[in-house]
Amino acid sequence: MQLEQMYQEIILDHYRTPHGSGLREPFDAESFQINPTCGDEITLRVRLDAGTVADVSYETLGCSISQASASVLTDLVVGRSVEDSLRILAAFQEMAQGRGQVTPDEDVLGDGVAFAGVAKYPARVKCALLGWMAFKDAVVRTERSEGGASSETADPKEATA
Amino acid sequence: MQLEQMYQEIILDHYRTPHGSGLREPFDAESFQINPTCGDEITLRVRLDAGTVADVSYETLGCSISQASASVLTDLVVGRSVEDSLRILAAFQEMAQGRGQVTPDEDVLGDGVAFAGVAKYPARVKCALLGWMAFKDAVVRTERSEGGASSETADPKEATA
Amino acid sequence: MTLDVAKLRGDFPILARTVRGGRPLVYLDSGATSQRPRQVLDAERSFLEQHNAAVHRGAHQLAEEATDAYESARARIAAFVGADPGEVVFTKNATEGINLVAYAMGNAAGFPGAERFEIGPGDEIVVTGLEHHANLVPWQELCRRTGATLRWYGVTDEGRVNLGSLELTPNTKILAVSHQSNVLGTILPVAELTRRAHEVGALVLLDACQSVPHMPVNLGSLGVDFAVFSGHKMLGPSGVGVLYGRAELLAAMPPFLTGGSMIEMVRMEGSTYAPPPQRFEAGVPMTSQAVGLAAAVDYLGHIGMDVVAAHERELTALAIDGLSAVPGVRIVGPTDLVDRGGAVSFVVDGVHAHDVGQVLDDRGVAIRVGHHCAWPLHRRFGVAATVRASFHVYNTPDEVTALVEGVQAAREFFGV
Amino acid sequence: MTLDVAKLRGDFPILARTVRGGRPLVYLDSGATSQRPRQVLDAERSFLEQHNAAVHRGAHQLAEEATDAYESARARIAAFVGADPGEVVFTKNATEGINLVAYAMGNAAGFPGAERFEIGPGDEIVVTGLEHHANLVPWQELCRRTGATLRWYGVTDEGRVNLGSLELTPNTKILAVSHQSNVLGTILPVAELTRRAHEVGALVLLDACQSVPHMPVNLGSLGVDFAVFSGHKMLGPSGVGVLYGRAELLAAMPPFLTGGSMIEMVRMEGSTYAPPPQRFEAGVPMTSQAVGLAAAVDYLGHIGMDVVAAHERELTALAIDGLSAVPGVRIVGPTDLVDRGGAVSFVVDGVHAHDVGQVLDDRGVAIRVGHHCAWPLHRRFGVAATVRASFHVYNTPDEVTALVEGVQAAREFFGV
Ligand SMILES: Cc1ncc(COP(=O)(O)O)c(C=O)c1O
Ligand SMILES: Cc1ncc(COP(=O)(O)O)c(C=O)c1O
Repeated sequence: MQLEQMYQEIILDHYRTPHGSGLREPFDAESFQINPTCGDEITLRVRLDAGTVADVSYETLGCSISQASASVLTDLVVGRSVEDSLRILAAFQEMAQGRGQVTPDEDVLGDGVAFAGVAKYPARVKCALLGWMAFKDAVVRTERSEGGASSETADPKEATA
Repeated sequence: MQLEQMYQEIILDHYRTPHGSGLREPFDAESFQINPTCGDEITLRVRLDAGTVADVSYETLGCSISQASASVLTDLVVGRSVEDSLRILAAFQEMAQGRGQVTPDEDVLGDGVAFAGVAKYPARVKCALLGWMAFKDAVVRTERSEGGASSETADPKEATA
Repeated sequence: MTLDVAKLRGDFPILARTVRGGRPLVYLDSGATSQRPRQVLDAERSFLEQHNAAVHRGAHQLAEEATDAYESARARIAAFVGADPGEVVFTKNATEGINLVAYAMGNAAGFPGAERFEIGPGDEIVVTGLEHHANLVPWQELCRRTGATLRWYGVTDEGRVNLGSLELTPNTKILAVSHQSNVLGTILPVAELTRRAHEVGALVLLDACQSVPHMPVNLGSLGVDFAVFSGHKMLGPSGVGVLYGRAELLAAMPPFLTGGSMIEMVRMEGSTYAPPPQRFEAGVPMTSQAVGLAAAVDYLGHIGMDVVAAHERELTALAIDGLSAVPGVRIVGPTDLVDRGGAVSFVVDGVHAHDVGQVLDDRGVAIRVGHHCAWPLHRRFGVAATVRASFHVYNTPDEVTALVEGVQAAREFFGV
Repeated sequence: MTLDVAKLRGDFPILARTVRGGRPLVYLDSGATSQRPRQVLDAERSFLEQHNAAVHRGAHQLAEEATDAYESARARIAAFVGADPGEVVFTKNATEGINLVAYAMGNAAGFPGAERFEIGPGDEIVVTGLEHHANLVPWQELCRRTGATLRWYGVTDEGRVNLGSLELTPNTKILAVSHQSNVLGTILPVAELTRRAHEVGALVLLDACQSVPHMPVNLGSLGVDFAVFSGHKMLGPSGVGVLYGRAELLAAMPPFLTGGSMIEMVRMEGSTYAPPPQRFEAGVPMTSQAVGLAAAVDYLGHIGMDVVAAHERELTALAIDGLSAVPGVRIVGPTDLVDRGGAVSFVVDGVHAHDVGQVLDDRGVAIRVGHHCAWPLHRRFGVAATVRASFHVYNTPDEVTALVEGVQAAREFFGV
């Protein structure tokens, strides 16, 4: 069985007891993302506070990988500066899209390193990234609203990036 | 050389000295036909007289096969009843589309039997038939005008039948 | 004829391979695409090594041979579905075939003799709630472009078309329906639907993607006006599909793709078009693929489509029985075999379809997860994704057992 | 690198065959379709025997492998023409690619962000008088549907585009031109035409069917907005072609064919679409054909396109010289080698093209006769049909000699 490579205990734990799940108020921006292949969905909210990610809350309809990934995301970015959180996101994305060739840095990615196994299954990479893309989109939206624009519905075209 | 199978002396003779060529008045119907693959053209006129093909006149822009075929057509149908001429046409068409499997009847087809060799070259069958299709179309048109309709421009859709 | 599946599997090189570290491949994804027997691969290759040339365009021997091979392919494929050769248009896939009809209707305004294809505000296009996106989105787009209205038959809880959910009207221009659902396996009541459509003067387009590969289909006697299917789902090549259209309709229908080989006369100022099927085959066609598809219908015809259907029926019964016996498994679609073909889709309580699929894949069992390009149907059943097993003539009862065991294993792995 | 043509011919099984009672095949019809080397046939076959599955749709190992093969093909083909993978859309042939752009423009009205593609009365589409029907008829039809006006650059007596014959205007929405004429061999001044088009804000579509297979082409640095070419003309499979579009344009362009795999979200009430290139690839694609085409560009890349071009240049020079020396032969198109590729079309005084072709065919020499899908161009030169010889990397000087001798024989046979 190679299954355990993908479904590491850490992932299954996050899947069974997701951290930070549920939609909370207040929030600065919300993003809705969808995986067009399987119909999986996430709605994710971000609240910033003086350049820091103060809260991430979300509701998912999806597989174990996408749920666990959202949970790990919450752990990794809440309390960090926006800048840091985007750096973590970049590292996570690099690993997830790295086809198993990228050795993840546990200092940066924490429990996220457990997703290294997923990177070997290209069809599941989108699952692992769904929440992260929602987070990225929501952060961009907070910036836009700061710049005066109102928070709109997500452009789901970016969901599959 | 298998060339002589296709270009029998009879064909080359008709090609060099076509019978009945040129457009003449009076006529009952005219048909314009075109071969969409090579752009070859024929304009052919028919004059009937009491159920008999009184004259066939034509102008062609085309290869030796299509020119010789129009010439042979003239010899075969002028002076025949319309019914006979259509029977000859059917026999010619059967031979031409017969892939060399149909033995032509010289009593019916006269010089037309020389086109049996063409039947082995599917790409040239349309050349051999171009004039005949124009004749068929023109005869149909004379019937239409008898029925009261005016002689219109040919529907070239039937040219490639 | 009894089917010697073990022997027949020898014709399919890919079935001998292993996956995921040495596990034998159990390929249960033929509803997405089927595998090709050696006979199909060889036919295409020998065409390319001996006769390849541009068809309908050359006067040399190769061009003659290539044209003959292409037209002979058309004739054999036509005979396979009870059509005349002139009623068979080669497309790249079934999707193009449906788009062809939709765009041709959009092009009908002002095309001489094409009045019956014209469509505009007040007109209706009717589909069903179980269509593949290929038989839904082109009609949505045609409506958007022309102002026509899209309506649809609903789907019952057991996965049948709800014939009472809609009345066709004299405004209905075309009814576009699946012959067999690619998700539920349901076979639709085509005769009744066609009767209704013709009664109000509407055309009928049949999406035969999941029927022609799996059962005997005679399009002529079904009486539909158009039908589409894809080569790759019936042991044939990818890159080739068929649009069937009744001769009289094709003759009146405006072209869709335009360019070389479909013209009658071209001037800078305007062009006229060849008779069908050429009118609908612009450009150099998928020649070797048509040859391959003809080899596929020869192969299927040699087995007998009734034999294929009976074999798949047996596998479907086994799958339904086996899966139903697993706690927490819910089959989406009919659980009896009445008017039902061999796609079996299901959900497993507490385990997402993707996760079930992963466990199966790990065991060498290739199935499909997701909405299978029938997203509205999945919404209708309140699920985002299902697991789908689908069969072809090369599948075995043991492979169905491997599927059922894999689903059990998935439940165990995720502790439900 | 010098080209060992004799050795290379060994890669092409069909070149070893004989025609018309034992004569060696002299294949001079590559402008219509080229032949495939073993490497291309093998690539496709091994894909089908090992990795075949529906791409972008499955979660099992075969589906992963098939998707990888398909996307790797896209990347290699993109690199071959100086494009990014996301700028390469697979179509069934070049004809579909041109139709895709024409229909997408027709679909732009009301599609958010697609304003620059909208077209209607008062707008102009510009082509040239030497286009293949594939790059003429779709624009005629677009004009018919939208009320836009088609205009065209004239052609000079020596077969060049007459740049003084037309001024583009701010109403010009798109300029669609050949890179190289499939009849005359003329290479068009793409840089100058593109400059003019962009100056007035028009898009440029390049029909690269006859350039990409025969010379180094970098679409990125040419600066055109769209380009099309076909696999079958470049040693690759039939049934696959490429539409290149600048990333920013594809991202804004409405879809053409709709159905599975090109969607983002589908509801019965309406759908949204995926980003490019998927947005333009509806349905199960020509997977193995894309893999075959990638093998073809690998093969050509290994030889080097500059070597291919130099070789064809040599053959073209020989053909022009040899044919010019035959009394009564008139070459239609440039008779020097400046901005000229290797299609050589000609007429023989007193012998119709079909008859010349027949004599050549009888001697094993396969060329094409007719208007070569460029009927208006033939009218421009006052001829109904020409004889066309066209070359690829596998042709030899001896084959050119066979052509010239065959033309002489035709004159003798018909006594002119
Ligand atoms: C210049 C040119 N454009 C377009 C085409 C059309 O290509 P295809 O028939 O492969 O779509 C051809 C070849 O037939 C061509 O030579
Ligand atoms: C019912 C049905 N319709 C249409 C299609 C589309 O076929 P293709 O993708 O080959 O065009 C499919 C398969 O994907 C199908 O199952």
